[in-house]
Amino acid sequence: MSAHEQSFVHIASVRLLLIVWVALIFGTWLTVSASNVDLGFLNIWIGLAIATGKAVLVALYYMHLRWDKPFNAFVFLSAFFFLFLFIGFAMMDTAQYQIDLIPGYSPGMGG
Amino acid sequence: MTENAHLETDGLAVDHHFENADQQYQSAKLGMWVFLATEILFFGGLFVAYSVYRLNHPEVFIFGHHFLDKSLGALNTVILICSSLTAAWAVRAAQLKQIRMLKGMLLLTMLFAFGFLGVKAVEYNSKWKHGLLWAREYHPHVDHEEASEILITKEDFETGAVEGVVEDVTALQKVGDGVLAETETVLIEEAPAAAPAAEANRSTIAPAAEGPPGLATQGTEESSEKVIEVEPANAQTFFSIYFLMTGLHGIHVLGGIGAFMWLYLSARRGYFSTGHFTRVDMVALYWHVVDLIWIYLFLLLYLIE
Amino acid sequence: MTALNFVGLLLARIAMGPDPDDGSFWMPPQVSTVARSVDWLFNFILAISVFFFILIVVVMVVFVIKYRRREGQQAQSSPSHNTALEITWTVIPVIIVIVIFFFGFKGYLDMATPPANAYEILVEGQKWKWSFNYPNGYVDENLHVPVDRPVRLVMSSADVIHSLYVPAFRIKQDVVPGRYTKVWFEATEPGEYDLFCAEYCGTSHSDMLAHVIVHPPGEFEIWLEKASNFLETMTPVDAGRKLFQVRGCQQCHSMDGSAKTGPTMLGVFGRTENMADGGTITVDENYIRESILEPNARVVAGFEPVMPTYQGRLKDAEIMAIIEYLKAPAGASQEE
Amino acid sequence: MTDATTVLTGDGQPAGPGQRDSYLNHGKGVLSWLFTLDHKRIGIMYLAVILASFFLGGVFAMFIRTELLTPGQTIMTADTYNKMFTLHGAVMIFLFIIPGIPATLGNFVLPLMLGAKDVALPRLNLASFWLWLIGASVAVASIIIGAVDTGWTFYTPYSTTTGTAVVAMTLGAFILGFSSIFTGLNFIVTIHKMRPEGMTWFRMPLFLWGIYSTAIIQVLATPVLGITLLLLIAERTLGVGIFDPALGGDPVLYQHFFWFYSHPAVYIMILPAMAIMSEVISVFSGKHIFGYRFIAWSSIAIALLSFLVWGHHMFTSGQSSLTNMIFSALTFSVAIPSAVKVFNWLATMYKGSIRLAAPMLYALSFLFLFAIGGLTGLFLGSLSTDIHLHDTYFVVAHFHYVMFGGTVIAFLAGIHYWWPKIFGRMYSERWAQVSALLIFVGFNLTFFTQFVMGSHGMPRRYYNYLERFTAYHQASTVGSFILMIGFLIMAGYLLHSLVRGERAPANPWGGATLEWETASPPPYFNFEHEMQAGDPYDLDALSWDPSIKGYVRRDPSSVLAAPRGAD
Ligand code: HEA
Ligand code: HEA
Ligand code: HEC
Ligand code: CUA
Ligand SMILES: [Cu+2]
Repeated sequence: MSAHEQSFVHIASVRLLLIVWVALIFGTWLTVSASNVDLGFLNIWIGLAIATGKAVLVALYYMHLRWDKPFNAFVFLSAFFFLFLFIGFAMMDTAQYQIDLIPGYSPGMGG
Repeated sequence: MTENAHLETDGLAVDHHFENADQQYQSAKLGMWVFLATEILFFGGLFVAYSVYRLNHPEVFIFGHHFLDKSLGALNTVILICSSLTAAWAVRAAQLKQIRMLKGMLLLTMLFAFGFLGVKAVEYNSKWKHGLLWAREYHPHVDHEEASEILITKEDFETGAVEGVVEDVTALQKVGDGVLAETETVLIEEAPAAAPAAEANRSTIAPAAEGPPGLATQGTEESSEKVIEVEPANAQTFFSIYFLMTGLHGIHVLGGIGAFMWLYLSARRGYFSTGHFTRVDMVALYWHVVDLIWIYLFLLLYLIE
Repeated sequence: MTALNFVGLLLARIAMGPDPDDGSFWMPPQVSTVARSVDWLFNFILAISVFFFILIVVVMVVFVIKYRRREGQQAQSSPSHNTALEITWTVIPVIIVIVIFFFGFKGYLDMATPPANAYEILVEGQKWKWSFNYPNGYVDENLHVPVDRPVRLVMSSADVIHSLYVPAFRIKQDVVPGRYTKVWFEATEPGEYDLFCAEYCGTSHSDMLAHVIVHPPGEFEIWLEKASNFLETMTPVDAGRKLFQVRGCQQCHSMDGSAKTGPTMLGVFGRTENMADGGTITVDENYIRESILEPNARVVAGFEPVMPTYQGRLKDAEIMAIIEYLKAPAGASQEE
Repeated sequence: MTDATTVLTGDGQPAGPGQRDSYLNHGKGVLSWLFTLDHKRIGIMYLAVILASFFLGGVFAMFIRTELLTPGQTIMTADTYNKMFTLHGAVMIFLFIIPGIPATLGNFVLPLMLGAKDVALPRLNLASFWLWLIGASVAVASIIIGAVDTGWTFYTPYSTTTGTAVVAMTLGAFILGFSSIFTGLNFIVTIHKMRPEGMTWFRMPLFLWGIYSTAIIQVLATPVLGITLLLLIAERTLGVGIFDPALGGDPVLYQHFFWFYSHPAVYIMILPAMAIMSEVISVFSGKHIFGYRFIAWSSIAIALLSFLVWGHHMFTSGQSSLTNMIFSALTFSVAIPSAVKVFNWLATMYKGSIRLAAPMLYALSFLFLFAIGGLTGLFLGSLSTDIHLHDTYFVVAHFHYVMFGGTVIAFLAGIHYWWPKIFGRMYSERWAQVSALLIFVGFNLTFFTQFVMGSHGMPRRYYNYLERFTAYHQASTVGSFILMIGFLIMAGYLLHSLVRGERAPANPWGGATLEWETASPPPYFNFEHEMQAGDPYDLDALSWDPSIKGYVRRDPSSVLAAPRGAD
């Protein structure tokens, strides 16, 4: 925007990259093991929490968001905001009209 | 732990309409982030479809996911995480003008990407063989060429080796954790010891007294009773969603491979020796999003319980 | 300019003549219990709209006249914002729309909750025909209802989305394949009203019409009784003709020799047809029966296998009647 | 910048000897246009193809109106009619009005207003144009291979079962969607990164605020259209059963998907129109815009709120009652910022010095027509009345009032406003007024009648209609012919102006935004100087200079930063 502003770029150290990698692998192991324990409805939320933790790691470190302009992060997050809005309304509505549906209706499946 | 560096802007070619390299770099970067936001919403549509069907028909998802191979899914997750590491590393290399390192990392990333597709191909192939495809092509059946995997055959019924299973089940085959039957897709599962067999969505073909041979080892020792779960109505929806999500993701992986190829060729031509690294940065950002999406796909498709 | 527009409106009004359906300038007649509240809200919003519209246009015209650019004259100075004023004209519309929403919501609640004692009629939409199933199993192509009695329609579709719309009742509800949608009304005036399909459904969407016949007190039951007995009271040929019309056959099959979606039924009996699979068939009773129950088992060459099955939707006696009708010489099918 | 010798300018007119270098004659030949990275040329190419699309859509419209002259068959069969309104809707929406203002005027004017040399991502800009061309070709190809008869909404399961060329049309719309995304993305980046010295966010011309808000919607909503159409294509080709009930899918879910994009899309159409209004009304009233901040914020508010109301298209669809109520309530929230804008525009005229030149005539008709269109939205947003009005001609009238009376009229205002800047020529003011008047009268006759027949129960997408609606339909058809004559006159004088029009000064209207600081037509690199921005509505900084028949800045140095180095 203006010439006097210094160019500023972040370079991630190898150590950081590796630490994040280890954390991600650990996260994967954790999700898989968590899915093997039956915790009822909690399973999905725990799974989502771990997955989101992994996603945040990737975004912050591999994608440099931590050092980036906050506006870039804002752009990215707003996409999720609108997605949740969409998911939320769609789930609310479809759940409500379920009782109107003819169970298992699918005449085109041939059986 | 981190190094900050000031980019050398002198000597970098700047497009005519920009004032300096920083403005150019920041523009490209903002553009990329906006593009990634559109990617999230593009995939988002499928997540909406997933959420809606899963909320309203959990049984379809419980049933369907048994046919996916968790370990292959986990393997692919690990592969993608590794590729993310190498992609991030490639950015670092480009920033530091380490061209050899950059080329190596690009090659590795592509290798991982191909590995991912390879595993995917194995998985798709198994679905294909058993007709576990999206709705219109959904015709689950036992694959007789893989005779060794067939658990029960018609003879077992006739010889009385298996009792209590409905008659039109002529062969059972295990696919992942799911079990296919010749005429109906059924799932053999542990019945909770105390719970009555006929829970609402667990209509049973028949509680086999012993459980089919060969499956006994699957269960924990305590509960010996097996329930064969009948395929719920509209089970095809799971496979439609599975193929749509992984298919669209796979196309993105292919696109990523193309982009890395382009970077690699640019690197060979010496493009990155000038200090430009924007391209590597952008492609890596894209690649990380492809990884991010997979992290969720793995959870939502493979790890349902 | 505004003057010209009014002239335009006036001309349009003259061209239209008196209101053709006995309604008001804006609305068709009110024939259901909810119509009154819908129209009230419509007029309420209309009044608000007219008020703001006139306000805007008058202000605009006055400004244009008063502050018209004159030679060498500059704009006078005035503030370029005024927070109090701007907040005022933000808040006033907020209040107005809240009021509008409230009435719309209240009216909708009435429309969405049928009284418990409603008379229930099953409705099926199919391309491009309505069928109304009365509780005794009788099916008619028009909607007959008693006056002053809540009626609930439970609707489903055999193919694509349709929408049942009765302007005089101010009701509309889509009919969606794979689910049952419901709508209710209570008619307040005996008479005959239009029923439209309001969701686009293909070629004859605009001909997917029916009538709503609101019977005066006591007459509905009599009508239903008489109509239900048509298999007994009519000759098989006449009954077959009625079924052929009511059950949607004529949407696809003509009686004049022209091919529509399906082959013509003129002289179908005894005709030799080429089949899509290459064979031929001479149409007899059994083949007609099969065509009705399993239409896609054998498909006539040159046609798509789109005929819906009537398995479970036509009784045996009804199929017999249709067969009799199709066997009858052409003359029999011309007479009305 | 050297003086050019005799060259052919892009629009085919010979440039006189010694004529100044401009973007029009900067490069020669078709290829120098098709592969240009210059935002101005891209804007002009867009203008050409988008007006062509409008013409195509208009031709379909005239077929529709002619067919509806009588009940039953007038000139075509039912199947043809169904294709006509589908093509009319799809062409008008996807090819014409969505890219409409941003891609043409936005492309041309936005960098100029920023005092910049180009948009931030010129290659992407060109790519977006090419995507438009490809997408439009695929869509038009669908017309040739059998056309589409689903309505522009492509509702399932009709769209999955009909035998027409749905895949081609939706694929076309899918590609056009990406073109739209890239345009929006580009504008966001440009506005963020390329504002000149002195232009803070609240010193941006309101046109930029409007385009920026539009871009937000383009970027966040259009991907959902993409996936929706992709799923629809997959539904037809593979049978994935997400939307098709025959395979266990949910057709109402399709409608959620479709309207999640298509409602915000109607604000993609109207926000740029409002953006033009803010410029034109201020300049032709000779006044500083009133309530700058409210107008700016209301654009953003409309963009964000537009994502919360899509369900108001589905009140009768089988959507649940609770959802209906929530969406109805939210719908009204969008009306507020729109109202704010209307009042602010009116206040801008107060104590002004109003010139009734063509752009202002269109601006005034916009106020008139958009008020009607917007206010009728209130009838539709309110639940109990919408049940009656849904899918009738009342809705058809509503959306033509907002899309035609709003967007198209504002587009025309913008075209007339920037025409001298774009082509360096003036048009015939007298003919412009005649055509503006015909369009205004014809439009009202065509569509006001539709409100009345709609509320009387005339359903839309009807080939055939009951006898008693005949008079309304005939009045409407007559109106549409008047409308068409208005447009033909416009096409005539605009084409004439390209060849014979009087040379335009740099600033014919007295606008204070930066695009008026450079020559008409602008030189290749837009400005001779680096620019700096002041108050974009400080019209008093300009004075009329009769010798050049244009306005000049009293103190030119107020907008000039450093002189530009050689590029
Ligand atoms: C440019 C496009 C555009 C715009 C700007 C709008 C603006 C609005 N629209 Fe419209 N609409 C469409 C294009 C547009 N619409 C289209 C294409 C369809 C049909 C699609 C199809 O089915 O094919 C449609 C359909 C449509 C429906 C669905 C109807 C149905 O199918 O049943 C609804 C329902 O709520 C609706 C509401 C509104 C509202 C509340 C606004 C508001 O934004 C209006 C706000 C403006 C004002 C309110 C006027 C200005 C303010 C004043 C004059 C001050 C006074 C105001 C108050 C006191 C509140 N629209
Ligand atoms: C931008 C959007 C837009 C525009 C401008 C128009 C313009 C017009 N529309 Fe539009 N219409 C839609 C969008 C639009 N429409 C949509 C989305 C639908 C719904 C479709 C569906 O149901 O799926 C619809 C449906 C629709 C119907 C309802 C059909 C039905 O439901 O059965 C009707 C009927 O009268 C109609 C008529 C017209 C007419 C007469 C015009 C006229 O105003 C057209 C006038 C234009 C011309 C005559 C062209 C003239 C141009 C030139 C001569 C060249 C100009 C050159 C320069 C300026 C240089 N339209
Ligand atoms: C949606 C359109 C449609 C409807 C409704 C429909 N049909 Fe058909 N019909 C067809 C088509 C198409 C064919 C030819 C293809 C085939 O044989 O399946 C056909 C074939 C037939 C045939 C065989 C004709 C011959 O020439 O061999 C008979 C008999 C028939 N229909 C009777 C009926 C009757 C009786 C009804 C109503 C109860 C009916 N159809 C409703 C579309 C329809
Ligand atoms: Cu049925 Cu339209
Ligand atoms: Cu809307």
